[in-house]
Amino acid sequence: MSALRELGRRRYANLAIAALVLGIAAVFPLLFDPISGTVGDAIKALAFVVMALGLNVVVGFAGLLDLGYVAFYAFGALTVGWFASDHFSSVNAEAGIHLGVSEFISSLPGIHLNWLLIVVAAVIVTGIAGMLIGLPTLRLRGDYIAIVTLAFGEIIGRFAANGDQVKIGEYAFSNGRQAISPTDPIKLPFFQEFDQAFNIRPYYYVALALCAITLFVNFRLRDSRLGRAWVAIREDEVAAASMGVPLVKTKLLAYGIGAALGGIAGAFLGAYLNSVNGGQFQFGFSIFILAMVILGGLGSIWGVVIGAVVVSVINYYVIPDLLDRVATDLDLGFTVSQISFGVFGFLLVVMMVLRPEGILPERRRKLELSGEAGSADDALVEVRA
Amino acid sequence: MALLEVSDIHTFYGNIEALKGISLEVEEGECVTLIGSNGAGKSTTLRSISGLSPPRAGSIRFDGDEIGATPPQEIVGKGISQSPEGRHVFQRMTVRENLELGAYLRKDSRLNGDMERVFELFPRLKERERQKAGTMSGGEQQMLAIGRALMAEPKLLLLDEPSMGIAPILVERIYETIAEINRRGTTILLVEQSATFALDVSSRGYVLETGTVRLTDRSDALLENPEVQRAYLGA
Amino acid sequence: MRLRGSSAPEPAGADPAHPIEAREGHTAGQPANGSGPILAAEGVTKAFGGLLAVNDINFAVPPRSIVSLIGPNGAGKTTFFNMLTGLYKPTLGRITLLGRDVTGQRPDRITCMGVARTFQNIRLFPTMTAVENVMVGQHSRTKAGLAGAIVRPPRVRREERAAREKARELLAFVGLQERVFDEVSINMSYGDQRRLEIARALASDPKVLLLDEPTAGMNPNESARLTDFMRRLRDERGLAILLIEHDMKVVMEVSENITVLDHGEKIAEGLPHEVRSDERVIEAYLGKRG
Amino acid sequence: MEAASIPARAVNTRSAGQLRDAFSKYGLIALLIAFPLHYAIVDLVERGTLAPIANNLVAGLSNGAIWALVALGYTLVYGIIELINFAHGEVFMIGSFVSFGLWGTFGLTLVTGPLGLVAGLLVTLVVAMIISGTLNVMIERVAYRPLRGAPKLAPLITAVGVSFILQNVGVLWLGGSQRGVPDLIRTQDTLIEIAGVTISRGDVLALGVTVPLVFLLTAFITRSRLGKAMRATAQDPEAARLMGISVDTTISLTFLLGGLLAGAAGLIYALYQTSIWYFQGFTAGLIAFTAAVMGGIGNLKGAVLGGFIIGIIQQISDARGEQQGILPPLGNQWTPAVVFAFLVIVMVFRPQGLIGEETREAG
Repeated sequence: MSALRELGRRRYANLAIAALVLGIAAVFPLLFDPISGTVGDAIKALAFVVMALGLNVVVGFAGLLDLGYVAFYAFGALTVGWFASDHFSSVNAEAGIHLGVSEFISSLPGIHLNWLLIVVAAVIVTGIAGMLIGLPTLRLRGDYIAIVTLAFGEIIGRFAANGDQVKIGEYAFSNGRQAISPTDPIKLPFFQEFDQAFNIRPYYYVALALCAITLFVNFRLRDSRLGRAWVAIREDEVAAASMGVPLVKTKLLAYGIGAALGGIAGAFLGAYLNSVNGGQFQFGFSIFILAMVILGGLGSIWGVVIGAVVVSVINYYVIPDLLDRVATDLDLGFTVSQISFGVFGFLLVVMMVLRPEGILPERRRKLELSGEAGSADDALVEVRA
Repeated sequence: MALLEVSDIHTFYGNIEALKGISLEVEEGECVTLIGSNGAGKSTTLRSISGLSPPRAGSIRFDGDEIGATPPQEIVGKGISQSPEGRHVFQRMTVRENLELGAYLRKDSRLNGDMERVFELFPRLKERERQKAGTMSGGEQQMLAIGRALMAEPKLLLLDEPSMGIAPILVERIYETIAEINRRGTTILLVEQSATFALDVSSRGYVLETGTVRLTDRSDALLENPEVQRAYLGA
Repeated sequence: MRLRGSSAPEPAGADPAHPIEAREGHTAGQPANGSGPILAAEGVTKAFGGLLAVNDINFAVPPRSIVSLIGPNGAGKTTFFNMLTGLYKPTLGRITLLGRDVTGQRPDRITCMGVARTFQNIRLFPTMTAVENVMVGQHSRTKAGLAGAIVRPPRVRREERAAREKARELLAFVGLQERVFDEVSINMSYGDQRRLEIARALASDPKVLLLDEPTAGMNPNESARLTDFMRRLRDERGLAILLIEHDMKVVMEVSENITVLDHGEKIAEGLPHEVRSDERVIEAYLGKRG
Repeated sequence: MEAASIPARAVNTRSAGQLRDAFSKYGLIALLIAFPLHYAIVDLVERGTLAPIANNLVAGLSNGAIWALVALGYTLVYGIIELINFAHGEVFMIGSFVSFGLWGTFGLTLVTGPLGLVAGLLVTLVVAMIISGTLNVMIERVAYRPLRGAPKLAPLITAVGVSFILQNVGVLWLGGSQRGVPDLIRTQDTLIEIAGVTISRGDVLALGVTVPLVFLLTAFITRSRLGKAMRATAQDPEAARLMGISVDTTISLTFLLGGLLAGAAGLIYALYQTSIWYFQGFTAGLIAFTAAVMGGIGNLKGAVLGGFIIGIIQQISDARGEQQGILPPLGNQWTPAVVFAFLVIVMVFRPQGLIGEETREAG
């Protein structure tokens, strides 16, 4: 039973790595000022880790290229906008609806739910949205799936951006390009309400906890019956169906989970950023997250974490602090920040052409992308077509 | 020296060895047949010669040149053209366009004459000159595939299963024409599953089995050889 | 059409001239009870555009039997297979499994109901290990869903462990060495890949096993071993096997009944020696002597 | 392309299949007709004239001419290597930018005389086409060719990457916002007016450049030796190699042609819209891709037809900013959503497009 032992070893290795990584991450904010910008960037980076791991389930595990992932960020953030602000200010005769929020917020109009309830709502909203988008899409060829998800992402982005014109009765879908603001801060049971004015570390630890949970879910899914079914579909859809794997249901689950994780991260960012701006949900953001997945290594969980951290560091530190200074010093007449998406695009191209398996490749992908896997299948067709 | 000398080639699909050391020769002006059951490596041998599936080891010499690693589009220029298995005519192009593409690499001006020659061999194609290839029957498409290969003015013509999926009456017609092409001086290497016709028109044959040459002999001898029948229908 | 031989268990009173009426009694919904066919096709036809790839085929697989489908290249055998397993939807006709109409059902549903297959060109999941491949084969026989995968309660752990053990048993059953169990399938030898594919198909506990040219690329020795193995599957596991095969030695040795297709039509059917001496079959294979 | 492998779409889904078949045949066409028809009825009922919708249609055709040129590039490339050349929209954008730059260099202004203007524009057209064409060929070399054997999603991802790189080249070139272009040909000036329906100089320009180019392209592809090689490669790459056709050269040629057309479209767009910006390629790319899919990707006629249809839809959506009839108010902030909604509908219900049967049959 060497295989089982091997599996056991791998599991302990993963646990050890996880403990080490989380331990370092837990100490990180203590090295900075409680309201340091660096910690603020790190908080966003952690939310991106959650999103990248969610997208990784769809693209990396199930092999479905989703170019409209921003839609789930949008839904998650909008859930906060709807249920944790004065957006629906006239509900309950302008007295508002309140559930598990602080005393002060309880006095405000609009719907105000505790953040944990909002996370649950976001999971439900995005999970359903993911499946609704997925259902008509999944019969299509891979590249068509990419374009249709992109189209959905753009449609939802448009709705968010022009949401002030979309009204049911007197309630608008969003505030359009005027942000829904302020949104309620996070409040957890047994904790004080989080106050960003003095200390953002609590947000950091919530984000870290979300990451830990997401990592756990990712690992569990990867090593499960469902995870195997995803790999099977990714590698040979016809064979997978012939082995009894229901294609649509299995793909939908991948979509739903990816969407839900995107929604959770969106709900977190919506609360942390204190506002939900309808204009921010653009295609570029989908690519930003995709770049993390590709850079780290499609399907590789630790790789994607690294990818998300690296891309965040590039976005929040390398480009604004290093490259922009270089550009100014060289008097180039522009800043690299202006072309940050070009930088991510460049990363995508370079990685796909030079090292398609990513920084920390997953064992399977390495085989697939090296062209060894799959070639036999096509070739044997020729022997006796 | 033979026109085509294949010596000990090993060809792989992925890590599956489809040819395990095939050697054969075709003399100028000959018509040679490769027979064998499904999966014996007949088509792969042709694909190796035409460059579509280059061998990983061994050598292929044509007209004195080594062509084992030459890409297919250059091999055509050297004088080998192939009518592939399953015909692979350009479905949405007319018969005439298909034939013109057969002569893609030729710069000379004798195309029209050659096309007339093909029409003479296959009068059916002349009738359908402006018709889309995909709308024709399997047998007509097979004629077109052979005609198209002839348009390259090959020294060596490779024919892969010209009888596959074709009604018996047409098979006879096609084989008469193959014999005629050979009589007019084109060297032919033929792969066929239905051995009788192929051995009738060829002078020599090789029997392939799981990627190796099982036996080789004169065609008439092979036709009488009980082992050939056994290879197909079991003992 | 030729009369069937007596050794193949046939539905009582099957009249080859009226196959559809003859089978009506078994398609009315009762499960097969040992005498009716497990898998049956009635007037199955598949057209691609204007081309009739398979034309009006009647065909039955009796329980605990090995029957073969042969024919020259392009005769429509694999197309027929693809209809039986749900990859293609028949243009006309009906397919029944244990008396239930499964025509045009999704492939995973058909697998779930008891039909498993291998592929002509080996379609393993290349980066999965042998054990993992077989575990995917058990997909329809295991339950763990999304919540089970994440929470992993004892029930799921047990199921997972059992699936893994069953996978190893099956791999041993098809004759794979234990050292390749955790080998990635793309790195396995050709013969081992063929065996693994059969193990993966068996993992869904099928009632009928469809093998599409299982000996392709095998040497005579390996083919002979596979022949024995098919008999074991029938005798020890009570499986019915439908075989597409070009190696006539294998076909003639192992089949109880043979159906011959040519140009999408059934040109002969019967016992091995009958088929072998059938004029039309010889013509189809060797060509008509002019 | 591999003959005997079972296409994924052959895996049949039974439920809702018939409904989808019925819808895919007639529903899409009905939907396409219903959209302008709705506004035609509104115009007739509310204003007693069909002039507004007729004007929408005319402007839609001119817009559509631009999308048709861009869509042809998608369709050509997809036909030959089955890749959605995501960066194609940016190649079109670069065509606009090059044109704008050249007008500055040549000193073309509103007061340039007609002779100078025509000469200047013709030179611009040629240069813009050549630069866009070359750019497209280079993209293929650098970003797609190394991935020829890789899984299909790999080149699609690099295509997205290239698209972003080029967008940012655009940002560096002309900044991050809309840039006005001198209205060299006085686009809006009416040339002909019949019963309230105006045909402007811009309309004539758009169709006047597009139609001859489409005919030239068609002639090249159907008649020339290289054009035949392209079609042969698209239909059966392996058989094409057996004819002696170099697949790599043919693919380069395809990208060149697509780029040439995108360059021409870029010039028309700049003249017609009188404003350009780095992001125009992204939107135009998706619109044109929708057009290509709507017509049936891989099909030249389909791309042109799809271009005109999408042009009309887009124009109507742009022009109907207030509530009319049973449809909600649209306006240009909603136009992308409207176009994408059509994209989704086409992809889901009729991925082979309106006249897609002619392309790529199985085997």
